[in-house]
Amino acid sequence: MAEAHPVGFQWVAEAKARGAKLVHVDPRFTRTSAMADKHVHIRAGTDIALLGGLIRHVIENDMWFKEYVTHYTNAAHLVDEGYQDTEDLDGLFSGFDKDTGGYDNATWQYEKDPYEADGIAKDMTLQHPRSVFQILRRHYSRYTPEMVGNVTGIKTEDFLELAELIGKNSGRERTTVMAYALGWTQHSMGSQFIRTAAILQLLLGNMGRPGGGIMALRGHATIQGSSDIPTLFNLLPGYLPFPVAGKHDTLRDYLDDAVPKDQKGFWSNGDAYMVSLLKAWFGDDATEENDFGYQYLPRLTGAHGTYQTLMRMFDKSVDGYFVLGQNPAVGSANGRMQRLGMSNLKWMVVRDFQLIETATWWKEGPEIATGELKTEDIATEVFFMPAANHTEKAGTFTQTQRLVQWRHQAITPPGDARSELEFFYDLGVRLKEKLKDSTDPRDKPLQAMTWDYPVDEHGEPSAEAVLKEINGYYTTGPNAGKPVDNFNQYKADGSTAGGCWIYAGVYAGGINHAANRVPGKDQDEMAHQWAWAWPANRRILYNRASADLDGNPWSERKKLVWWDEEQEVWTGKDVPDFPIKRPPSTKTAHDTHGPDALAGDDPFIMQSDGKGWLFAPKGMNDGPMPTHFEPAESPVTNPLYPQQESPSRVLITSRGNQLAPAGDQPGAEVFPHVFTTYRLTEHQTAGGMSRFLPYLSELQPEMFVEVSQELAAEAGLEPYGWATIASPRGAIEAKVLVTQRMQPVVAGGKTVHQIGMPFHFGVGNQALVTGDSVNDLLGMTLDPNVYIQSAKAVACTIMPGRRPRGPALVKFVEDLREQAGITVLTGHRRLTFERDAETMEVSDPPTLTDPEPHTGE
Amino acid sequence: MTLSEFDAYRPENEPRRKRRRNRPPGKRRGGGNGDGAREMPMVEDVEFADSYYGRPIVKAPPWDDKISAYLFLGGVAGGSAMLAVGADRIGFDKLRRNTRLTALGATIGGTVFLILDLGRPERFHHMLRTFKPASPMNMGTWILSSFGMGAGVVAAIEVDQLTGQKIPLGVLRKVVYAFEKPAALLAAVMGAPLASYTGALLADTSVPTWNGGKDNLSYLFVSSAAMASSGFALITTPTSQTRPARTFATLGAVAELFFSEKLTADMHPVEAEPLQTGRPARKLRWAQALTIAGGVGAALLSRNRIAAIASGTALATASMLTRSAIMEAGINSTKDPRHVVEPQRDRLAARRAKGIVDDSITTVG
Amino acid sequence: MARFSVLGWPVFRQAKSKDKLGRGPAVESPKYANMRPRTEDADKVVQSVCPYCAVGCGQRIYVKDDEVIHIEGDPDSPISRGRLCPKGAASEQLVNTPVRQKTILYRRPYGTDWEELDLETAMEMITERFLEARRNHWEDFDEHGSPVNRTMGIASLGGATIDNEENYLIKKLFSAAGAVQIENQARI
Amino acid sequence: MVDFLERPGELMEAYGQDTERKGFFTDTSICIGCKACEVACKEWNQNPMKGDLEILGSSYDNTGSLGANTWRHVAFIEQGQEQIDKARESGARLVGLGMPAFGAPETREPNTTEDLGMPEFGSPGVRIKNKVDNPPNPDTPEFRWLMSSDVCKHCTYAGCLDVCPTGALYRTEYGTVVVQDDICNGCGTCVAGCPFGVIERRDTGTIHTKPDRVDSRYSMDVKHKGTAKKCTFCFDRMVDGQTPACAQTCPTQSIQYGGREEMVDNAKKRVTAMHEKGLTEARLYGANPNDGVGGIGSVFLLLDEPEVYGLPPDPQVPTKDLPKMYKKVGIAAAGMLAAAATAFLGARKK
Repeated sequence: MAEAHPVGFQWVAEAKARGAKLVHVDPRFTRTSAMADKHVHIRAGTDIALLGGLIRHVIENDMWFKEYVTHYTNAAHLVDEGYQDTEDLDGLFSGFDKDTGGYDNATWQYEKDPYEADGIAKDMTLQHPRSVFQILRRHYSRYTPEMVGNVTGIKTEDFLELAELIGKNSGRERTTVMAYALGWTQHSMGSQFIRTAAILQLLLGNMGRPGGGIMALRGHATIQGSSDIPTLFNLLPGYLPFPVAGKHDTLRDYLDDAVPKDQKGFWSNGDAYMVSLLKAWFGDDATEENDFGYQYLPRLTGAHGTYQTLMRMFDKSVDGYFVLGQNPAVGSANGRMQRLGMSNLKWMVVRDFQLIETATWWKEGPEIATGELKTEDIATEVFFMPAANHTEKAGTFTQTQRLVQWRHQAITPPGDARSELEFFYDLGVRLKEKLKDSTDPRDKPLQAMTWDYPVDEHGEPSAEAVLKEINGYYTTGPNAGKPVDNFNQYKADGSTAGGCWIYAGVYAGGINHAANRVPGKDQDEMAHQWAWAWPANRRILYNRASADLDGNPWSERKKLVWWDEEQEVWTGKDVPDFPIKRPPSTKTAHDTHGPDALAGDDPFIMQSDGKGWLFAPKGMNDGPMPTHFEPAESPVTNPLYPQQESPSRVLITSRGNQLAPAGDQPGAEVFPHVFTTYRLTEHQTAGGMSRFLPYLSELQPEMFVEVSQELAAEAGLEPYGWATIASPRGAIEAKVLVTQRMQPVVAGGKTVHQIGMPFHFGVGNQALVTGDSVNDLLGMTLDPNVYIQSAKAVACTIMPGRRPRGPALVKFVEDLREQAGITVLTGHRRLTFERDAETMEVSDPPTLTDPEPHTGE
Repeated sequence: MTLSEFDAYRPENEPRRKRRRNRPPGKRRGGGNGDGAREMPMVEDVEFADSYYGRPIVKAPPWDDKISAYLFLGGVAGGSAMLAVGADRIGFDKLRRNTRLTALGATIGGTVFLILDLGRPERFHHMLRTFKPASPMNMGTWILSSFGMGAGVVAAIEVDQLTGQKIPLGVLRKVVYAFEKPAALLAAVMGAPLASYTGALLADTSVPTWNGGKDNLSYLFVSSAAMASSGFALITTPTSQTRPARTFATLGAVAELFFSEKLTADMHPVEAEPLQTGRPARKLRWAQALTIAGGVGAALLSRNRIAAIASGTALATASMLTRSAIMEAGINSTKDPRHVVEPQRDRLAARRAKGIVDDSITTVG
Repeated sequence: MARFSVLGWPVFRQAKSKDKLGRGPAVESPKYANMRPRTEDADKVVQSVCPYCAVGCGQRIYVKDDEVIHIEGDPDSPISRGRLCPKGAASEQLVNTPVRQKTILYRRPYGTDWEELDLETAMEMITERFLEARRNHWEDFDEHGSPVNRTMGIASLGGATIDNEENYLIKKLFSAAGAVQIENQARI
Repeated sequence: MVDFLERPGELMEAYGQDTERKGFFTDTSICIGCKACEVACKEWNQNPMKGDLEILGSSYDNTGSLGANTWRHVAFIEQGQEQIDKARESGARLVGLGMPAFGAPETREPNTTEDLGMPEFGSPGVRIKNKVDNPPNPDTPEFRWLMSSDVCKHCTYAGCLDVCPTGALYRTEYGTVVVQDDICNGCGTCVAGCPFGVIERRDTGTIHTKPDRVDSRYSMDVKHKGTAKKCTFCFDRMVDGQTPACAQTCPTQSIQYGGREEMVDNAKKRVTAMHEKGLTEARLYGANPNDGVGGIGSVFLLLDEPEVYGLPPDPQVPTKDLPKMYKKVGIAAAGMLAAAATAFLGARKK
């Protein structure tokens, strides 16, 4: 956090000065570790084992927060009789589908009990063997301190110290917060890493309370916003799922499946959110008769994530590619494939401040040097469109705590530079103009799309007008055209339009609340009058959980929101995240649904049962509870299960994306080490915003690799000399930093050397500082829930000296692969144990079949 | 490298600096110095754990032999002015003329070198913006200026006479001639500090070898000035009029030999080291040899014009080499932090041993 | 020392003042005696937000003649309290770095170098290509006959420094055009 | 004998304004090494970058040292257990020396502001000597990574200021030492005068691009080339009551700015608190008015010997010995005159 979010770290420093303990778990000793009370060296990619061990420790040592867990989580819920655990199935849950690697979650459901108002069978003593609590306990029963040590490489005494610290620092009086960044997300099980942390925090009663929770330390100014208002294939704004062909053919199908009315919580109002969105997009063309234009929306037929799209480029089935303030030639996994993929496009538009490597790969990329691509043979047209930066346009960023902050425009963009807003507005105007007379039904959605935003004298559309549309407004009645105040005013009948329901209220009363700027020193620590947080300017989510069953704060120290007996309302320092007038004693009534069905002790109001989920009956594609599997290509054989890797991981099969053998398989010794990638304080992501800036470039001017003294001795690496690092995908060179900050760990009976490399450098001639890109070494093995690649624990080898130049580089990598006996199918076995081999064995790779990376024409 | 078949395609490893080889990590020496100074060679020979990657603690001033030349010429000018007054007194007109012209020439030359060494030469006159006793450089500039005025007046008269009063002085001629005696005296009187202040100029710094020479540098520099100025006189003036210069030269040479020994003897050994090693040491050895040769020559052989010229050249060269050696040794002494740290640690320890414990920059309360 | 005057001559001022040795007020130049912050003559100061990580630090942007002359932390922000990390502190260079590319460049198929294009031409070319790619890879139904109404010929990958309003228009436009392969940094 | 040392505060008085000496307190124990100070300083002062764009071989430090263009410099030092033990011992020895605990406040000051401030660590009123009789003995960590932001010391007796021949360097009404860029003629004497290697003449500094990109488009204006440059304590912010850029940006308040007395007080409280916790490696640098530079304006809390950070262990302002040197100058001059006179004695024209 001190490395990548230094200014956020001021609050940690302050907490520390007031006596808080800071523990940093990382494969590397970083600037954060330097500030921590304790640094725990972990083997990269084994966080579920550590967190699972902590869960076990907390349960077995009775450190869990009984009242909280019993009433605010689903601990007491009983799970279907058909449910089988990984303990029973050698690492699989019941419902595994060997063809897709996914699960049918039918057996993960709660047992029904018609006598309960919410229909769920429960055992409030938590003793029932099929209660979530007991299932959880059994699931992690083998995650003992010794086992944790064997998997993660963490010394038992370090683990116990950490466990005691966390356990004792949680309860009524105290809370523990966890913060993570890409170290948890960029794994083939990243979602489950975070789930494990969530389970632990629920057990300790740290959710919905001040000083608790899990902080996603997001790395980009509005990466939160770009999920809220998503430019992501699988989502519509406000986390409404994008319609899927076959499942969501009509609006009714969509609503019944995605946001069913018969569940508890606020998602059951999803029809209002969806219809308002359609109204915002298609305006008067969106009527009840045409399902509010639902049919105008395209449909998904599977994953269309960035890596799947890349593979489609090789089929020549993607013509045009917009790259907007992004540098996939450096920043995306398997850089070589990224660049080769782009060489198969007909055209691409790169919008950026600088001539980043994604704009120049066709003449300066590494494949030109190796001869794999020839500039004269590349058909791709490239448009470089200069972009306006944050000072040159107005608009909002949503930061890591969901705070939507408005930026005022300071100056006009120079030269041809334009904002994304202006570029896309202009593109939209041109498209509509060209299609205005079309009678082709395909063009109807574009014709219907509302696109009338006021523009200023420079042609820049008003961001505030767009924000107002995002907020939502009335379409009919006396308030027509006026902004809504909150999402409860969204209606499913077309009388409201709104682009993103969770942002409703940001423009309440016609005031841009994102621009609120009452100085922090003039308000309390919640600072509600500084910008605006979704939802409803609420700063801590699920904050009903900060009060006990009776609605009183768990403790004076930790009070946030409570039930005011006299006024009969929820009140407190934050905007209560609960139906404001619902007393804590309320019980769920039969035949209620939606928000009305929430009981007084259902703090988790977006969940279909109002409870925090220790066990996820739905929503996760790779299991209801996190389970430790080894990362792809791990040198360690999974000590916990015969199943080596996550059976649900998404594999991309291609000659350009081959994997190293794992564990003790033959050839694994060719790529014996594990590398992990990271950000440096001095740079940003793929370098587009830092390697072109003199003041930042000089601070970290060269690509480097961090190795332990032990590995340096073993591999003959010279301090500050060059080293070549190779994976089955490529080879790069870097300056060597030999440091005690890196330490080998012993896991699975093996010494594992971990190597660290920053991910900022890329090959080109335009930036002030350049270097080989570590992402060229990454494979594309994806998390099955969010399709993020595994980048934090990857197999490699390291040797002294610079890498080969020219075509020899390709041959060098090929030879290494050959030496390791790697084929396109290496590492593709879904199941690695011989249980019921006949039915379970999956030998063929899944979905995407081998597109040979074409080069050039 | 197991994959040696590809080594042919791999670029040569850049030659790594020696010091990085076979050294346990964590005890590395640093590379490079501060801003803009990274071309400086690293001090290779000393393993010195308690430093920041072996980087310099104090910085060398941006001075080179232009400043050595300034020091040298300042000495020549000062000494020459003294010889001129004496020569005038005893009626050695050629000696007077030559030393007066040398004095002005050396002043102009020295000033040019000084100006060239400035980062902003056009602001040279800012040196006279203030009168600042705490700054030897400032004092020196005042000295140089007043000396220059005196030396200028008398040299102008000499030139005027040489050219048969062709210099277009007009009505000023009278004034100038009227000031001849005071101007000559001014130059002689200011010539002494002009030659000696440079000792304080170098000593009044944090450069270890210079600061370590604070007790002797001025003495050494006047000796050197005497030697160099009389050397010039020996070169320029017929032997009939050089006797005083020979005496002056001999005195200077003897003193130079004495004080250059004393200089290092009085220093902390680590401060003296840069004078005793490398190029400065070689320069000093040459200077010593030339001083002896020139001194002996001046004392004994200088009735012969050739021998006189040779002795004079030897003495002047010796003086220049001494200045240059001290300049370079000072700059070298900043490169290795050991030259800073060890004398400081020792003096701190010495004070503590004496019971003085309240003057450390490091404290715990 | 623009113009010499005896009264302004530090030597004279030394004699007159308590600063006899010329180390303080006597040697201060008029420029320094009248020193003001270089931001003082800014035309305006704009409150903004740092574009790097997601902490969301407040920035104050000083503008003169429609140019950013300085950026510093906004002390009003309860998030950052006026502090910035090196990236945030360097963001003035993000605006003014001499290597910034401010004009449109075009690389034609098989071309070996960039060419210049004017904005109108570039936008027209992109619009046409957009429509063509959309047509080329249009799909009405999937293999089971369910409607899909989409084009697979266009993809987009955005960074995560794109404003919410911008993302909203991007998502809206692409969705209405039938393009589904719309992604951003959050996936990476 | 004449003494050329400034009387502390005399020059501030000479301004006839009621200004306070300003200071930094750089608490390296909470520095996260982010280098924001380096960048914010360069941005405000529009300093060129350094130019080499190479890894220097000193952990994460690639700017090397303070200099003409880098006025805040963050040092990175990686240390193993042995060095940490040594640092603890050397710090403890300072206590053992019976160094006076300068005016440790007798009353405990409450932790008032929302600022990071000093955590509540027992009472600073107790003298260290009593405390270390029974210090807690925290485990020595196996490894530590020291980070420290160095800056101009703004000495009470400033070597650079004293030797400056033009008056370009001067003491401001805030007690800071500033080079006037319109006066300095780049003689370089101040560079030699500084015992800390801070000030340097700006000769270089540019955007160094790759060889194939040398192009005027990429060159950056280098201001005040040829003049001596160093930290001005953001004089041009201070005159407006603003905080210097480095202190303002420092995320963890490792760099504090305020009245110099207050800074020294904070520093003393902090070191006391750390010693109470048994962290005897902590020590102050520059808080002693009796040291060789009269104490410094930018006090540091260090966790090891100063030389480990590239700081001199016993800096002395050269001016201290200047009267002695001038005496030698005088004697030498007289000697030379005497020698010249001797040379002419008896040398009459024949």
